[in-house]
Amino acid sequence: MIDKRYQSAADAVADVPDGASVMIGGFGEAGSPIELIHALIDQGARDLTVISNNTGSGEVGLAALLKAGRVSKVVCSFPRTANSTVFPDLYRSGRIELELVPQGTLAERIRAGGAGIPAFFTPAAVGTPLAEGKESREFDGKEYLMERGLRADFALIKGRRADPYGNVVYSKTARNFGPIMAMAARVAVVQVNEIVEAGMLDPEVVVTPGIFVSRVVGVASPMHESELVAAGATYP
Amino acid sequence: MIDKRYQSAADAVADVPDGASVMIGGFGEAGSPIELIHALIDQGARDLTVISNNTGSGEVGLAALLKAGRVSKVVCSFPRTANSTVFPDLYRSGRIELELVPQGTLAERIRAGGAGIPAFFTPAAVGTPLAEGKESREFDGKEYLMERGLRADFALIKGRRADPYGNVVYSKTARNFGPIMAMAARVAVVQVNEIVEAGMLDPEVVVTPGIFVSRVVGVASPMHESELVAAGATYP
Amino acid sequence: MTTGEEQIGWSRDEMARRLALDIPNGSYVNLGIGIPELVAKFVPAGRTLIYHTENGLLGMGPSPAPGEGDPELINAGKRQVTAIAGASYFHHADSFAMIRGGHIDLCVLGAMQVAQNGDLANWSTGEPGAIPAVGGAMDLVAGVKSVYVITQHCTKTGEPKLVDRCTYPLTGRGVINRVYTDLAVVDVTRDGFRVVELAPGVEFEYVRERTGAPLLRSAPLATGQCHEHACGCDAKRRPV
Amino acid sequence: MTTGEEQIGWSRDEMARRLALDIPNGSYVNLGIGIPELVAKFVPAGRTLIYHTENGLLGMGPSPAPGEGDPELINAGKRQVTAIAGASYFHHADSFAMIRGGHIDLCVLGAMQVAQNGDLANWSTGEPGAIPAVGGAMDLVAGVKSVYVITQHCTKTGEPKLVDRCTYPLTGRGVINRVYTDLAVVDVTRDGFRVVELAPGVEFEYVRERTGAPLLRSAPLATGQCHEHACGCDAKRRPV
Repeated sequence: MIDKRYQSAADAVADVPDGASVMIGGFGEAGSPIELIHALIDQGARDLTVISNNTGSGEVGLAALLKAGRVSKVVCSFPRTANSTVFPDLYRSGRIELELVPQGTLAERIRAGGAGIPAFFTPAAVGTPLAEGKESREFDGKEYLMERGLRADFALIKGRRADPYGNVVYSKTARNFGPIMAMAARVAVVQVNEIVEAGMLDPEVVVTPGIFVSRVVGVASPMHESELVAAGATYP
Repeated sequence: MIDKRYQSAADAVADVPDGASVMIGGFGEAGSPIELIHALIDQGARDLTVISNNTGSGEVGLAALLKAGRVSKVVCSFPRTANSTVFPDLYRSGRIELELVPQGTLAERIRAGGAGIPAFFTPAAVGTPLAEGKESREFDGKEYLMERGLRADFALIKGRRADPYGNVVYSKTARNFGPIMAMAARVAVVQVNEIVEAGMLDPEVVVTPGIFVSRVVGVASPMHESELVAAGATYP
Repeated sequence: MTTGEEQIGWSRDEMARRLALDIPNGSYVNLGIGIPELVAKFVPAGRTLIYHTENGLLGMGPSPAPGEGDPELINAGKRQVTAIAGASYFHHADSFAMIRGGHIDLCVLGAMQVAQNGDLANWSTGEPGAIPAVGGAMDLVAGVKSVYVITQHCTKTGEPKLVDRCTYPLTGRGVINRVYTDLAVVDVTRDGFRVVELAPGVEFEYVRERTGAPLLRSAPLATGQCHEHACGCDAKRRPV
Repeated sequence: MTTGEEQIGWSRDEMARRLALDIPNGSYVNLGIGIPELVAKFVPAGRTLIYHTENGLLGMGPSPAPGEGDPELINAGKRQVTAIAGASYFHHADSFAMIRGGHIDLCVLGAMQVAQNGDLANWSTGEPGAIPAVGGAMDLVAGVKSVYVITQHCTKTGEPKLVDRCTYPLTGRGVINRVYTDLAVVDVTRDGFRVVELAPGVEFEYVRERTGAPLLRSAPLATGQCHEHACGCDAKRRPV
């Protein structure tokens, strides 16, 4: 039998060590695995490198992880959001490092990392400040930058449904970075609203095949960041 | 309204010019768009470059296109099959050019072409004869080859169902090269067993979003290569 | 601000309406956050555009009815949206494959500066202490077939946004095809900015004074309301 | 051929059974065409392996019952197969992302030659006039975590397949971890070939004479039937 189910979010992130690199899914609140992030806060790992498209809002979820001082560096395309004060404060006071990456380059670097591609060329950011220090090269008369594949020790991802083999389907635009982060992480942890039996997910519609997933946790009614922020919630 | 439906396979390939590059889906017979290939034979375009994983079997479908003398070059990973004599004969007599590409490199080159990636690095084929003439480079102590993205003028693809927007779902392992060839071709032509109304395909399960598809043709009961070959069929 | 200048030229809605006229039926379009989003409201009857939002949806529909939104169905501006019949969801790498691979026909963006060589600056003032955030703008301008800017012709303090050379950090180099402002429609050509249309009541000289780079005029140079046809059609346009 | 030598050592089924013992529960496995396919028949009870076939299926099941096959559900050898509960289909780029990205635990391949440095030749004799065809072998050996070869120890004409240096065109450089032959299980180590187990009744010298490169012996060197445990377990193995 193959059974990747974990009893709780706490169990599923128990072995994240200090200094780990952690990809965290989500685009804004859609797909943000709040329960896994909160479990990571409880767990206490620090000096983390977080790879995520945003830096969270309010003082819950990803912003709470930052606020708790657990993150030394973020790799990110848009670390500025309405209701976001945690990252700006940390950044301005020099307490966090930022590697700013164009969103499509970030996605492709993650996909490349997961696909065993160590480097690729992209036209994005040519001629901009984000090209500084990067190798550039011409193909067919057009200039491109070389970008490196990106991998991580862990990925925290929110899906909709999974089976014990780790097959995952997502919900609408909450899919975003989940499938590629699952590919690029040594240990991909996925929280889903519902865990179903093997065979209940049509093989034609599985988005993330189980081979990319190490751990599955059921979170029947996940929290939504915007509601928490509107309610003034903080974590812990 | 957006309506990418074409009345017939003949209509859908009517404008393929001599000298065109044509990606043809399929892995063996699974996903081989026989009706579109036969329409292309009828249409008469020659001096084609065909990009396809195999070279067909018997004297139907892809093998028939080769046999008709329409193809000057194939880009291919495995041009040798049981019941395959057409390509071997052409190749041995010097009447067709072969660019042999490892299967995963072929897939990734096509995906890169469709994704606007002009080049990438892969570990496949390092130290082998297929590395000859290719740029190699070390990343993190391991050697890789640089491979170029691959695009084509047309792609002929077999799906299971599509809607007028060009959204496509496939059948089992007939999916294979279809989704990436749709991305990499200027004009992707997809034959499907069934065309359904917009809205009948769940947005969560669409495999090829309509943006990658130019033309959709209904072929309710597509032929299977193995049955044709077993029956000794030839085309035309 | 309620200066006299605001009375002149197109309103934001009119700018969006003017731009919408130029998008052919069946186009795949990515609309940036802000004024660009208005364009969707003004697509002429009989045309269907398919909206792409880079966070993983093709076939984005309008905002949901109150109370019917889903926090997991949002656009790139992180606002709740809907999906049309015929939509599809996909992950971020596939979404930017659409962008980078040249599959999106048109992207409409806001701008801080556009240079006469097509350079765009729209993501950072470069000020120390600012939180740098780029999102998908650099990928969009590098990959989408046509990139239009929609923006006020000048900043709130009256500085030209169409400039000789961008002083802000670039988003992309030579990427802008056309600019729609409150005063004019301006093509970015090999020879620099060329006015292809003036807003009603706006004179060429008026625009030139408010442009930070040489401004060419098109012949025929059109003005006014005559846009029942799609982009490229000169019917009923009067030369200035 | 019915020479005396064929009586010695493991049959093809026994080679496959021996290899199957070494695959841990839960492994993701890609089996090449031919002898490697036999491995699936001999997985010990209580272990579940997930089979990947590079043409786009994870969770490949056994052959279909007669008359129940689907020409669109095939394996990399283009034979009809089935899909288990918990399977998934995907396109070729995703399939080789699994391979190249190091997600597949084990690949089992046939071989024409394996060199003592782990080089593999299994796709071409390099003869003029042969139709070159490589398929996915180069991607598999470059990407999969462990690559095992299963093969007769010698060719039909008695030439060693384990060699000092491959004379046929390479499939990959330094990629093979272990070889299962009819005579022995041989690890490819930094020091070259090392026998870790002999088939019943086969002596080390016998294997050495049929190997085209120096052959080290492991201590403890095991032989025989004692494999109720998984790989790495030395229980009940007797040193030679």
